[in-house]
Amino acid sequence: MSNSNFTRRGLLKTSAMAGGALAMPTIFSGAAWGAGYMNEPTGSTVTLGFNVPQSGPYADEGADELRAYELAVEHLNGGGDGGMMNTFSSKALKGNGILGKKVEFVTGDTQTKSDAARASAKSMIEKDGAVMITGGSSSGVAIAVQGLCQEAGVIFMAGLTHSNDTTGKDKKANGFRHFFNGYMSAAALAPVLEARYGTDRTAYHLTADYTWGWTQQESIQAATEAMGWQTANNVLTPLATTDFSAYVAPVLNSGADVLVLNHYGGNMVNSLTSAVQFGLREKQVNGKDFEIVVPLYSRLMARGAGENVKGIFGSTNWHWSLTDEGSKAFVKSFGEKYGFPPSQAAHTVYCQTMLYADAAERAGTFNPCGIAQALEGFKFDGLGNGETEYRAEDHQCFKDVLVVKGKDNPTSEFDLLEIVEITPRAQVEYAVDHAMFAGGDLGSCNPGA
Amino acid sequence: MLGLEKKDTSLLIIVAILTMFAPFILNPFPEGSALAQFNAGYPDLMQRFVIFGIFAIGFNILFGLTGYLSFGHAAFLGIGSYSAVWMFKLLGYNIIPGIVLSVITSGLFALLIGYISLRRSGIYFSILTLAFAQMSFALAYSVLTPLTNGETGLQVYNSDPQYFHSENMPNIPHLFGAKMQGTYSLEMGPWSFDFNTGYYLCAIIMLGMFYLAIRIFRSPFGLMLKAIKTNQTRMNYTGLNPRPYTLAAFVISGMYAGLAGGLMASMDPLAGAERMQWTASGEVVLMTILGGAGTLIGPVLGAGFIKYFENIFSKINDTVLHQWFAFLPDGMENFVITIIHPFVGKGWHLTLGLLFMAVVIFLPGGLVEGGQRITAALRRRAGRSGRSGDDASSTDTTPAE
Amino acid sequence: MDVILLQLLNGLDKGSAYALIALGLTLIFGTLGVVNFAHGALFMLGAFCAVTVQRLLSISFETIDPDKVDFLGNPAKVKTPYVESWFGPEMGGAIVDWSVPIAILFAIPIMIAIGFIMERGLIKHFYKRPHADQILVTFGLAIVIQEVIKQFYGANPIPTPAPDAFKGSFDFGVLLGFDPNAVIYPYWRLVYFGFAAIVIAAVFAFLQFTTFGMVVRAGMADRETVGLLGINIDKRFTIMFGIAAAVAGLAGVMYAPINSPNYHMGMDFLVLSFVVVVVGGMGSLPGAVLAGFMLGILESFSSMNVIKSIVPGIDQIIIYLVAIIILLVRPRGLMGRKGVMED
Amino acid sequence: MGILEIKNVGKRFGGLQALGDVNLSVAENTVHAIIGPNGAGKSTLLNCLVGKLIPDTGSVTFQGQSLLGRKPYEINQMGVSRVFQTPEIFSDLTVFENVMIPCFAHRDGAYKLNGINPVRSQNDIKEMAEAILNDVNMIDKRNMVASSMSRGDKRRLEMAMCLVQEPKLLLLDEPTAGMARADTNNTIDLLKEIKEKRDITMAIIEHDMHVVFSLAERITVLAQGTPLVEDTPENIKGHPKVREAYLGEAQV
Repeated sequence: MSNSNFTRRGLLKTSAMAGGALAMPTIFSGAAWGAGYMNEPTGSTVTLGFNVPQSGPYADEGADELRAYELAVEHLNGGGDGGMMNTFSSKALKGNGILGKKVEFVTGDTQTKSDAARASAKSMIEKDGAVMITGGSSSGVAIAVQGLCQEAGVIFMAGLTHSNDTTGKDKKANGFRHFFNGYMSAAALAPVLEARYGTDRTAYHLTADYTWGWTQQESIQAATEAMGWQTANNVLTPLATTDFSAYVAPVLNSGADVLVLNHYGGNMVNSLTSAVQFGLREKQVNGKDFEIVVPLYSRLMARGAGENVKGIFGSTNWHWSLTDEGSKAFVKSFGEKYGFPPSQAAHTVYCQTMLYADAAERAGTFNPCGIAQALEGFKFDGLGNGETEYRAEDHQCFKDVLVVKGKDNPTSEFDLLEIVEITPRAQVEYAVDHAMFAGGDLGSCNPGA
Repeated sequence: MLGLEKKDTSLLIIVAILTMFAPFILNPFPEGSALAQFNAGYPDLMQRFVIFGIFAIGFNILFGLTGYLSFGHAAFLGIGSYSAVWMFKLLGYNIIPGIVLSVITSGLFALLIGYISLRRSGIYFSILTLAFAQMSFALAYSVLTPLTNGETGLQVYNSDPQYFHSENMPNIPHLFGAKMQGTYSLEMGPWSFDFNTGYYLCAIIMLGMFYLAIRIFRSPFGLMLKAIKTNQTRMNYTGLNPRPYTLAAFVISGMYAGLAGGLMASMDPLAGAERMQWTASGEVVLMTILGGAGTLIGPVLGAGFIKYFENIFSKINDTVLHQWFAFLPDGMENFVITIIHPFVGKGWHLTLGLLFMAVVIFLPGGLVEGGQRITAALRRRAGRSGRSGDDASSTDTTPAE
Repeated sequence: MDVILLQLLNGLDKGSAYALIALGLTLIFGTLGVVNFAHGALFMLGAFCAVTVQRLLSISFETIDPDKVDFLGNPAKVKTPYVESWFGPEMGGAIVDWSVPIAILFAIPIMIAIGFIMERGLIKHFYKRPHADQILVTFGLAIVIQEVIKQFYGANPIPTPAPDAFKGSFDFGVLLGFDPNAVIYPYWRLVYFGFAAIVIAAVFAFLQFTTFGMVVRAGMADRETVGLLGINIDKRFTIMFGIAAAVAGLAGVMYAPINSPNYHMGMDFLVLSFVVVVVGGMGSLPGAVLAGFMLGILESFSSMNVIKSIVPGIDQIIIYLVAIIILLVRPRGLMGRKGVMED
Repeated sequence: MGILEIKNVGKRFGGLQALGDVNLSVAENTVHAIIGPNGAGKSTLLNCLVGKLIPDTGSVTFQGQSLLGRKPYEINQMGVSRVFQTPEIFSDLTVFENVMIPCFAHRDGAYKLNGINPVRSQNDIKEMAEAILNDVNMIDKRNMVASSMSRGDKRRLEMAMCLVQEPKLLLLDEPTAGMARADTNNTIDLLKEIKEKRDITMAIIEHDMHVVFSLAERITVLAQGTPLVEDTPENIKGHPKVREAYLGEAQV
């Protein structure tokens, strides 16, 4: 397919229909369209599109992502202290922009709605000439925008998206995910839970009734059952639920001694608060202390739950208290600029920006196909997660996963989680054709022109 | 012309000119200039303007004429989108079957929901429609996932049958081979104008729908609807049963919404459940009231106004502000930016809320009334009574209740 | 049986929130004839009264503690709330701990004032305007209030715990002869239910037994006649708006420990509270309360696993389904009066 | 056998017997007035005729067909029009549009949606509307918005809207209530004129004895939900029972 489906600023664009229908006097200049790719930067700058939720329940996460993006752009353009550019194992980036072009960016508001997110991404591609779109704070939006980028022929560097589907059923050749996923969370958590709570446990699942919730629940159920746990029940809770008491109340009676909350964001805060209010954690069932598990932690959101997170296990992609060189460098430059430590969302989008820039440098082009080639199978280190690999087959990053626990004695408002274990990459890896990820088709990269 | 009165004809012609030249009108600022941020002439937003225009025109046929305030019209938009995407999945990417089916299914749903809801009036009717729409949304998001693909949104996968898809046809929505995303870009010095196939298709359909709306407004049927709005008792004692009229209006406006939904899916083949949420229904209510309920052009203006804010204001970030005010001394620059900052970018909702209030406080008839006041003022200044610019006042400006 | 009892408690608790919001909304509908889309925002403001009081009480001074380091490795600043330095750590800690109940005292005057300002500044100009205009202007106001809160407090939920004394839950089961832990219910939610009952009773008593209330009730029935009698009904309606705002605000303050407040919680409740009011019947205060509790209880029962396994997803739609059925069976909701908001 | 036959009609509202046992016959082409003190059940009776209320007992027939259980618009289609105490008109529309609506109803019936051809091209309707506006002397006000007119004009308009349907029976519910004397006289003249020009039966509920005795050919006196007497105006004037019921109210 070799036709422009989207506008490409600064280039001559044609399409059969429009060309025929509108016999306008043409005053064009520029290269022939077949030569390039979508939004090929022709001037001295290159534009990246940062598409994050700025309104709605995830606005604070979006704001933190934007901070990280701005920091990344600053570092790429040679400003600041360079952050993780100094610790990154690939040394292609020189602090002079990308491929010598100064990095500029545009921002948009996804509103955490697929429609709005796609509208915003389209405006970045069509109006602002963005060559890469990145961001997002939920899987539905990430999958929607990833699909759009595939059609449009630009690279999508996913932000915070944890659903198995993003690099499973809905994977796309132009899309890349640095963040971990539901399967990895489960695989990392299970051994820790086994060590702490034993193998003779019965779990009760509350699951957000939408795609992410289902994949998360499926993953964690499979992982815990593999080590001998029983599953008492899995109750789907409507997305719009604000008061989870009706779902939490029957838990104690069910014979279960572990409650797994497959919720994220506001749902997680509210369901966890309800569970703690009901005093579940002080109870004993089957002669064992009742426990609560939150498979995916977000530190920003966990603040909303206050003291309720204390002692509760979960997993996270990254945490600022990590002490490797990369994390330290990132926390330092982020903290000095903004006065507080970055969130995992900020970390993943910073990494994604760096990875994109580095891939462009190594490929010597912004062409999505060149970048995809450079990223596929790319092994790197120094970005805070240890040795990491972008798997070529599904564009998922494989790296260590952090198992964390709500801290009992936090020293500051940011100090909510403590790292319990760094689960090595080998333990969370899965085959490309694993049942939970099957059904997708990466397709081939689309340069859009 | 076309069976329209003179003033309606001129209104239609003005709207036609505006939509046909929209790529120029919406891109007044040269590429790369500071004000280019305010350009709205890119394909996606132009498509949205006309698609939401259709949605609002249809909503106005119900609300503006009969006064029945439906709070669930987004359900028809969503149903239209789902129908269209299913056609893409099953038959192929030609948009005709999708659009046709979207109008039919939304019409059927409107018939069912309307038949039940119209048994009540006033706020009871509003809540019934709201309840139906919220149920559709909740189910589409969760239980009906096999049909709607839930949170992710319904989309076409490579594994879908697409029985009529052939190799030489594009793999994106198209009309007999003409791709909806196809864009022809015209560079004129520093300016750049985009001519998008999908936009022109939507624009032509919107003009047709606008024409149909004028015909409905001016028809005996339209007169009956207005009569229902002012006095149902008299309707009854005039031997007229209001129910078939309101039901017809409900179904027509539901079909308009379905058409808008089908077009949305045709421009961008993904249908998400949020399209059916009450906020989406509320949005079209706001568009109509903001523009001027019961007027012909008002809803289109309202739709443009809200979509412009959503897409343009939300993208103004601090970096952009710094570019604009770079000419000011540093202290001043930061001060000005601190003042503006809460109202743009992530604060675009705030500006929108303030504008809602301002419009409804100062312009009770909506934006159309603003237009009327401006033309009246201009005319007074010019000191002559001309026929030109009479487009807004030609319509029925009675505020809706 | 124990499960049913548990969900009944849940329903009463949910219902008290619905009933309180719907009560305020109906007061405004009934007395002023205004569709107030900003009512959810008032509820949210109430919850943020609790947040604000908590923040005010925890205003701290910073001292540098050389033994500790912050996340950047610099010497850490340790915050000490002023109240702790004034009253000693124990007393001060207790004051911060009790910030939600303290907030109630602040919320009443603040919310009444907000109600007055809203009514005098904005709403009174819309009495004669079409309902559509009222919806637009109050919706605009709701967005503005919400965004202002977001500018100050951010988008994430803010924990506002109940006092320690109310932590944990009460075991009803033991009292009734069930196994321990079979029917437990958190103390604070019981407090909420009791509180709601008191507020509802107070509003009804106020309308029933005071001259003011009588005039307002007469005004609700027939505004023009009361106006003709030479009673300054407008002024009383302003006060009524203040009371409605206070009821919404109180519902919000007390709700803060149940769910951490965030800036959009008002919108989450808005649609639901409209459904409650309409199901109860426009202009009927007892109807609003009845519908609030009824829908709360039905919602709780529908989320029982037994019922969900028979009809999947029923808990997502139960409220709307019930609303449709009730409105079809009873044209004006449970206890609606004829001719209110029917055109 | 009259055009309208009311037999043994009774209606209760809770504990209140609004109508006892009403028997009434309205002869074709007459003006029949129903009078009575407040609370006598006049309006209830009227509402039972037009389908707004359904009587508990008895029957109402119009030209031999039962009216019970029919909707107001169905009864109107049978040829019964009603003028209200406060004029019920389409106040947001112009006078001309107000009249056009019953013209459409008359031509097309209740269920036809009246197509999409513009209103202005419907010449037969326009002629019909213009004719009736000429009849009631309102043709010069045709483009006024109905709500901006005087009460008398609104009444006239309402009457025009009823007449254009060429009803067989016209029910008038206190057509001069709240009117100034001059307007009242105009209305009386208008009604007389109508009666002369058309074959029409009128049933008038009225308080104002001046109106009643100027128009009515027969009068029924209703008291406490039951007809007291029915007779010609001359006989009614002197009837002792009526004087008693009205307590001197009917001093005409």
